[in-house]
Amino acid sequence: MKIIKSLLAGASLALVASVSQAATSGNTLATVDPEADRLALQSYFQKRFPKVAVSDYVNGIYALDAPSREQWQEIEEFPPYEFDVEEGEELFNTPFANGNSYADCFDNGGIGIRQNFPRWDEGQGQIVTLELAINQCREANGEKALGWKKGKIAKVSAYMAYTSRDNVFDLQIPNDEAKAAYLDGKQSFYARRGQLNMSCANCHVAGANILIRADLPGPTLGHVTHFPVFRSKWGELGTLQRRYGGCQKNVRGTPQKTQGEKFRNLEFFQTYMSNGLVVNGPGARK
Amino acid sequence: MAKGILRAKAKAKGGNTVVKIMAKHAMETGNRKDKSGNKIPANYIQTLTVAYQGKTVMETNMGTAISKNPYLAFTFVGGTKGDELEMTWTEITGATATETAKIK
Amino acid sequence: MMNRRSVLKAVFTGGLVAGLGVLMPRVALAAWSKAAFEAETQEAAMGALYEAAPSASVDVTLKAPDIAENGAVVPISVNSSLAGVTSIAIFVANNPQPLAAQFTIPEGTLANVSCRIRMGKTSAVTAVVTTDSGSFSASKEVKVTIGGCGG
Amino acid sequence: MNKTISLVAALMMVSAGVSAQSFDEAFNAQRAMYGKGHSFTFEGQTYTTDHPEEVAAAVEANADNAAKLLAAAKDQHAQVAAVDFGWTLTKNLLKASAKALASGDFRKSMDISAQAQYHARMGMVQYHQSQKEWVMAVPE
Repeated sequence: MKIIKSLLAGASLALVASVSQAATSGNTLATVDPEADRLALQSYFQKRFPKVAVSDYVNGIYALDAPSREQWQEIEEFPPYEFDVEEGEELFNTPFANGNSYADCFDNGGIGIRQNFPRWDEGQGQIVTLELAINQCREANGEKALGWKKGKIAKVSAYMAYTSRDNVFDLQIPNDEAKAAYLDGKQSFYARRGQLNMSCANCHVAGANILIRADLPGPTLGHVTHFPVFRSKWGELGTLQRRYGGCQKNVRGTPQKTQGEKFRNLEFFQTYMSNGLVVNGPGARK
Repeated sequence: MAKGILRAKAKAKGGNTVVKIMAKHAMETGNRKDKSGNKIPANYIQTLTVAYQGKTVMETNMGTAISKNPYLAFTFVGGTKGDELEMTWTEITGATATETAKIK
Repeated sequence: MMNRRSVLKAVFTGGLVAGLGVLMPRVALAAWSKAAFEAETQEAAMGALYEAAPSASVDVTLKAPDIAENGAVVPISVNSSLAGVTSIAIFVANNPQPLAAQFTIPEGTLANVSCRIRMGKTSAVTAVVTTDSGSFSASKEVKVTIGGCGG
Repeated sequence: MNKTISLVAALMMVSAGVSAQSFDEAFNAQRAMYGKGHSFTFEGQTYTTDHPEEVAAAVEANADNAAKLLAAAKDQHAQVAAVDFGWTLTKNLLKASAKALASGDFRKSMDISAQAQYHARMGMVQYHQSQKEWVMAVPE
C-alpha cells in the first residue's frame, strides 16, 4: 500500500507536465512516451472522478458506481472463483508426465509473479502473457497446450494471480522492440472496429461509467488487474483475452486471434497503463 | 478430509458464529434447453442442513431460483473456535452427503 | 401432494391454536414442499405454505438491489426484529417457480439470512418471515435489465 | 447525473468543437435520417444518400452482374479480413447473397452484395483510420 501512495504523490506532482506531453505523445516510435500516456490516463480519470483514489481503480466499475459495488461486495463475501483458485492450485502442483511442474518454468516457482506479465521476452522477440507462458511451459515439458480462454488455463492463471495479490504491477519497456509492441497495443486500443465503429477507448475511457443500454463499462485504468475473472454472465472463469474477443464481437467486429500478436500487444499496453496498481485477480464481475 | 462440494467459512465472534457456505453445483432448473433443443433435466440441491454439536442450526430448502453455486450465510448463537459444523446436502436426484467444516 | 399440504396446514393451524409453535412448525417446515416449490404462481406457493396470506410488516427487512447487476446472481438478505422467528422464505413473483428458498430458523439462530437468487426478469421479491403469531412480509421490486455488452 | 447521458451523446461531445460540417458528416447525417435513395444539397451541389456500392448495384439484375458484384464483395471482404478489421455480419451476408444468386433472385443477391461490400469497405476505412487518427484519443 505504501508503494501505491508514493506513486500517487509522484503522479500528482507530474500531472501538469504530463497532460500536455500526452497530447504530443505520438504514434511513432520516436515520439511515443508510455509514461506520459500512463500519467495522462490517470489524470483524466482523476479529473472526472475526483473522489475516487487511483488505487481503487483495481475494482473496475465498482470503484465508480456505488449500487453495483454493493452487490459485488455481497458476492465477494464468498466469491465464486474460490473453487477455481483451489482447482488451479491443484493443477499447478500436479507434476507433468516428465516429472517437472509449472513451478520449474517460472521465477520464484511461479508464486507471486503475476505482476511481471505480460513482459517483453528478449529470446522470443515478442510479448509473453502469463497464459502464453503457461502453455509454453506445458509444451516444453511434452504436454499438450491448453485452450486459451477458459477452463484449466484460467484456473492455473487464477491461482498464480491469487498468490500475487497486492503485488504492484511494474512492467518494463526495455528496448525499442518492446516499445513498438506497446505502440501497437496502444493503436489497437484506440482503433475503431466493427459495425458499431467503436474502439476500446470509446467505452472504457470516455464511456466509463456511462450506460450502454443497461451496462456500465469499467474504466480502463485498473482494467487488467483482476483477471482472470469469474463473470456471472459466463457462469465461469475466463481469461482477459476471452473478454477481448467478446468485446470485439459486441461492437460487431470479427474478433482478433486469442493470444495472437495483436491481443498480446494490447494486453501489454493495457497492463502498462495500470502500472503502479496492485494485482487483485482473480475477480468477480457481472 | 475428502473434498466435497461444500466450502464453508465459519467464524466465532462475540459469542456468535457467522457461517458462510457455498456449494459447487450447477443448480439445473429443468427449464433450460441444450443446444439441440432438448430439456436439460432438473438437478439442484434441495436441502442443506447445518448442525453444530448434534443440534440443527439451519435448515434450507431450495428451489430453482437459487443461483448456480448456491450461497448461504447465517449466524447462530454460540459455537467455539475449533469445533466442527456438520453440513448435509441433498440433491433432487436423491444424492446426499455430509461434509464438515471447522469454526475458525 | 394434497396429503402433505393438508398435513402441513393442519400442523400449522394446530401449532397456532395450541400455542405449540415453538416445536411443531419446525418439523413440518423441514420437509421440502413439492407443492410450494413447484407452484407456478406466488399465490399457489404461498398457499401451500401459509394458512393466511402474509401481512406486510416494517419489522421484516429485505435487502436487495434496485437494479440487479446480473439476473443470474442477485444477492438477497433478509432479517427481522420480530420475536420467535421460525422460518424465512423468499419469493420471486415473476420466476417460473416463484418460491426460491425457505430457511428454517431454530432457536438460537438469528433471523438473518443471505443467499443469491436467479431472476428471469424484473419482479417483486418478497421475503416472508414466520413467527409463532403469523407470517409477515416485505417486498421490493428488483429490476433485471438486458445488458449492452453481450448481455 | 452523467449516467443519464447516453454513450452516443458522450462520444459526440468529444468530437464536438469541430465546427464546419464535412461532406462525410453531411452524408452520414442525411443517410441516417432518410436512408438510401434520398437527395440532398451540400455546398450548392446535389448528392444522393446512396453508398457507392448501392450505385454500383443499380444495374440490370441478371446472373452475370450478380456474380460480378458477389465476387467483388468477397474480394473486398478477404482484404479486410487480412488486416483483421472485418465485421461480424458480413460473412452471413455473403452467404445469403450466394444463396439468392443460386436461386435466381438476382436483385436480392445484388442488394445484399452491395451491403456486404459496404461493410468490408468500411472495415478498411477503420483500418486506415486506426493507422493515423488514434493518437489524440486520450480526452483532455
